[in-house]
Amino acid sequence: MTGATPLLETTSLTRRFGGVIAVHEVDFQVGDGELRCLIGPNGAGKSTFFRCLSGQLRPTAGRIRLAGHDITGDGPHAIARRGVAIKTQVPALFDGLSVLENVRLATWRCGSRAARRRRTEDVLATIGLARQASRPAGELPHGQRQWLELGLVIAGDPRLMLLDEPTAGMTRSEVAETADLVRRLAEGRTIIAVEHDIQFIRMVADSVTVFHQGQILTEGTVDAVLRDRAVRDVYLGHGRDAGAC
Amino acid sequence: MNRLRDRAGLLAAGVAGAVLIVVIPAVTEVYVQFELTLFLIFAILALSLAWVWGFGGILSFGQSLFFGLGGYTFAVAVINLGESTLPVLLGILVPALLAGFLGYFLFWRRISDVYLAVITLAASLIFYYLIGASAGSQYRIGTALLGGYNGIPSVPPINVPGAPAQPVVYGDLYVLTAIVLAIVYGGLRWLLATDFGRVVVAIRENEERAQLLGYDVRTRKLAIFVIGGGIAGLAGVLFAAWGAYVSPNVFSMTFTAQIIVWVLVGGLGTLSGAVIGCVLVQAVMTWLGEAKLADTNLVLGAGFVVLVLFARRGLVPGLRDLLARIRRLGRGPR
Amino acid sequence: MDLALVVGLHLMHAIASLALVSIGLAVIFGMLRVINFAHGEFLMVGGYAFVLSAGAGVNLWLAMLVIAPAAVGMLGYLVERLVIRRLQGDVIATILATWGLSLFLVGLAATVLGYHQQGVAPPFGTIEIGSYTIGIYTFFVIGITVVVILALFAWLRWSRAGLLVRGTMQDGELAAGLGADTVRIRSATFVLGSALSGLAGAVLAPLAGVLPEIGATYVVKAFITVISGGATALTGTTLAAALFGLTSQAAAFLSRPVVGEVALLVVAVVLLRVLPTGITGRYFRKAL
Amino acid sequence: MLPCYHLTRAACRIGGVARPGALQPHIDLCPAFSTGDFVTLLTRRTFLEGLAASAALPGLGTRSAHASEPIPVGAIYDLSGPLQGFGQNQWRCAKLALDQINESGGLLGRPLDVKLYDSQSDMQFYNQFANQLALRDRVAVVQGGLTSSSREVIRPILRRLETLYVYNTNYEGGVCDRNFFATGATPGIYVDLLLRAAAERWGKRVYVLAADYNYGQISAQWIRRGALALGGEVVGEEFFPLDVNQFGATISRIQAVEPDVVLNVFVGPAHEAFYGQWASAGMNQRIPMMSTTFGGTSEIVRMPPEVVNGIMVIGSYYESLDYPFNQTWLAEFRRRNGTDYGYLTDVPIKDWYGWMLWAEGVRQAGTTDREAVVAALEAGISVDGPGGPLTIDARTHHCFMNTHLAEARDGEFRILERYQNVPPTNPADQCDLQARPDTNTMYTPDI
Repeated sequence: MTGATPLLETTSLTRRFGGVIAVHEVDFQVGDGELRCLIGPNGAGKSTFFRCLSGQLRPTAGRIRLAGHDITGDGPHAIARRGVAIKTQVPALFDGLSVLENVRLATWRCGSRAARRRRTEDVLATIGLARQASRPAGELPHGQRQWLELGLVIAGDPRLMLLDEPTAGMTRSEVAETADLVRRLAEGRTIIAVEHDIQFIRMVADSVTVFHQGQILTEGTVDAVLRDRAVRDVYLGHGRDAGAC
Repeated sequence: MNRLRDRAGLLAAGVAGAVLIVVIPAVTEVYVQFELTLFLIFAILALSLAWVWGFGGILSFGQSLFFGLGGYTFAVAVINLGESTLPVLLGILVPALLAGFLGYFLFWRRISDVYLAVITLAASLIFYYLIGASAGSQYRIGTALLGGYNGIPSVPPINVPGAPAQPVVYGDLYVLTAIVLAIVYGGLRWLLATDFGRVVVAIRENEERAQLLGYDVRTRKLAIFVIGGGIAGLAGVLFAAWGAYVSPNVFSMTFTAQIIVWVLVGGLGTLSGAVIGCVLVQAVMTWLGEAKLADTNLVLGAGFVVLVLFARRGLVPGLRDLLARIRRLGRGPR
Repeated sequence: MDLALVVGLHLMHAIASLALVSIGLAVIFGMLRVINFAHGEFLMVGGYAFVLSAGAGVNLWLAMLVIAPAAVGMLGYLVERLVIRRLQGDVIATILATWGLSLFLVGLAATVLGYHQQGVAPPFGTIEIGSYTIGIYTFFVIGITVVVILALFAWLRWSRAGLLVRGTMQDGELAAGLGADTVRIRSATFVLGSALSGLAGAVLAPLAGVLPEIGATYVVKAFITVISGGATALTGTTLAAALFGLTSQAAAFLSRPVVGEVALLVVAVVLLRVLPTGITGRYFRKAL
Repeated sequence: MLPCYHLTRAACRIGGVARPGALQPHIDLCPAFSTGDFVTLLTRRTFLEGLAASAALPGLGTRSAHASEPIPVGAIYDLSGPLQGFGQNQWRCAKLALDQINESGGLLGRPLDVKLYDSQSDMQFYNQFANQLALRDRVAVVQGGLTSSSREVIRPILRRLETLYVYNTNYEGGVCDRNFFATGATPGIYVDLLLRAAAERWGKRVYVLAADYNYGQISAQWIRRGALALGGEVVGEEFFPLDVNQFGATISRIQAVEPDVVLNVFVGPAHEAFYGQWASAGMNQRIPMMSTTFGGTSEIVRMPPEVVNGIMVIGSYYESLDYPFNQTWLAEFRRRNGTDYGYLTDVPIKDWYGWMLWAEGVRQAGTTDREAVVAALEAGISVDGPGGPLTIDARTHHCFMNTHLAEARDGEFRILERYQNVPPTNPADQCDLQARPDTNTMYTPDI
């Protein structure tokens, strides 16, 4: 976990929306090859944190470094070109285009036409959508939409993958399949995933970071974090509040 | 299925092109060709908006700006130079440059939809007022008087390159315009089939995702806008040459709205729709001007409202839906 | 000194006129996100309703403050019912439909109402400010604009209906889920916007005259004003009207009228470049 | 000798069956190639048919006609769109002339067959329809157009296609073209007469409000010159774009300057807002107002008398003229058109004159052939009409006409003075089509 230079490092990263501080001076590091899960109750700032990392939001203050390069304030395309890919919470796809065209658009870094075609086929096979290749993405059922987006994320062979709730809305068996897929993808790559599903986290994560009220509450291995009293308070406390209404 | 439709579309476009370029000049009288020339010039202009708006997602109320600027640039240059080759090129280049400047101004600040529409509209109207206020002999560029709202009359025609004594007028201008339209249409189709074009379509489908895949949306939009500006400018050149005349009216709200109407009537998101919509609307307007059945505005306005109610997405998509439905009916219920 | 006062009054009048012609569009665009290209023609119909009923012997104020808004409100009801509602919020289809409507209304006015309606002279007399005279009607225009804006503001802020309208505009589905009849609310909002356009058309008719094409004079500026105002229609439009009215009149006064027109447009372009979501996209977000 | 197109050598080699693109647009002389040949080229049906028929197709205006075959004539008016306020009455007046000609047996024993087009207030339609009239309908004459831009669209086309053009609107003046006749008045004379009337009544310090438009700009130059000549001065001058309708600041400035008289040259519906604002500020009781354009679109019946009473105007025609001809003419006009047409002033009425002048030219020439008709018209033809006689000036192809000073009063124009047979403006004899028949230009008066 403590490599020479971390692949991704944020220092005092802050993002405000008017008077609300969604992300508050977060210092965060992730090492090369690591698979990290972010957890935390709704509104803890995980998605905002992600959107800052991907360049969709401009941080109010603080710095983001990727493999030593300062990428703070870069546009999303520039960050993507540095090898950061994000799977958004609600799948963002090219709905009017076919599954094949969707994936092919994501393979632009793969060089020649032939290489791109090969890569496209590989990805379709990996996400198990080869038979749906000519269907418009807009017509896919929910679970397959999630996989297709994962396919877009891996197609460019990124160094760092940001997965925002990859199992949201999935059935039990789909979650297991997805976890399997993510584990396979993780080989040789760095992944940060926002997830609620403990099952999934246990299956894939090396370590876990807990967000609370825009800040990092704690970090550690899956088991250590899940035993942490503060973490349980945060989660259970919220659960009780929710039930009270 | 998709590919089949594409191929059928391409075939239809090819046939249409051949009819326009070869058949029509052989079977029609010159005044018909003269009128058709205008429709085709407007069709080129409509294509520029169909491209910028339908594929680039840029709601430009400023296509008239590039069109008018193309016309004015050509008129001023050809009056000064006497030979049309360079003026034609300038008539494309100057609007494209302005589009580049305006695009840089707009897309690097992520201004979108209605705000972009207002900025481009305002830019067009600025030209309308400024050129409108240029009546008087002190407003001249070289030997060309700008002429205020009266415009620039007696603009020399386009000539065979290098031969100012051989003008391209009437039937020849028709053929030239038809070829230009075919090239612009074919060129845009080709562009859409390239990698660049795929990204353009991707941006229209989901701008955020395109960015997250590493595509710089701003430069793409800029390229789209510049190409659209150049095409509109070219249409403006042909317009000035066709009528030997250009006036600030081309910068007006009415004219710019007309371009939008052509595209919407034909169907946003298609290229053929822009051509069909434009020719149809212009032909109906001309016909009303000859027939004088009723107030043109009344008939045209009612027509648009009815069209929207029955084919909300325009004629070409509406027809496609209709065909698909008939085909499904033919196959019988399942 | 007198000149400064008089010029100041004219500036206020210009701002008020701009706000008044924009307010109906602001309600319709701001609340419903419908770009109504027939807005200028709604003003025109308001002017005709006023002039025709006043010509028929109806009391001037009844014609201006009741009949004209009611007539255009009714027109708005029909338009919403027959066209806008069927388009289900399809912005692009609405552009074409309202543009068609605009042409249709111009054509209708030209053929049915004709070009030769006698106008109405501005009522009231004049007052003297030093060696200058100024029409009392100028004050009336300023006054009625202020009243309309304040009333609208109060209605949105404090009434139950206003709350419903705001809720529907924020999140139609949510409001519907909470039991609001959003279809009726949208319809009512459209009618309100139309009626305000009718009122504006009538108030300005004694100064501007009525002709079938008079709408074209208003629609561009109203459009630019409302959109530059940004997301919160009422405050935004008022601020934008103040800014644009002030710059264009000041520029016209210091230089020549064409400079005033161009100044308005340049300010709009620069404004939207600096604040890409309009004035209230950035500031005054909590306003209405 | 008329300008014409001629073929290049390459085209001549294949026996005259060339594509029109091979034609030279130079306005120079080419005796070897006749008008008919050019027209043949333009109207050929197909390339092959052209081969066979090129010699057989008749040329424009030279068509030999049977005795009773109608004479096609062309009219372009803005019957819809923003300019229809002018266009509809222009057409009513033109129609009256055409009907009267046909009802009295037509011309040369042939009826007139009018091809009417609605240009919809849109310049591009002038272009389309002018070409259609010349190429398809092969009319003997085209009349119509309103704005200067419409005229400058039509004029070169009809000159090139050798079809006579008569333009019947007041305009800024200066067109000098043998193929073109203008029955409208130009501002130079109007301005001088108005300024003189103002000097007699109120004084010589003039404040000018004009449309920021060619007509307005040139009128303002005439006003400056006229005021100087009278020993007066222009104490203020403002130009308004065509859709400005806020005049508050201007009115204050006028109040500050206190001119003896305000002279306006407004154009279009937006500018009409001025009168209401002027009256609202009580100015119509304080400073006299004159206009060269007021009245053209029935303002006198559309605007309340308390707003427009007292505005002084000048023009060749008002309904209230007491010529006997006018009484019968107006009765006839109303019999055919009803009374819901507004109020006629000199803009629409000239379209009646225009057709009558041309008809008289045809009668004198005994043919509709363009050359002969032009020659006949240049002989100084005069027709009497509701506004008094109108006579062609051979040198400028513009007209002498009676001109009247009038004042708006309770929905009518009260005639104050009459000036007989006022000549067209032609400063320093810029235009002399007798001495220089090949001139084809539009002069800007050197003021």
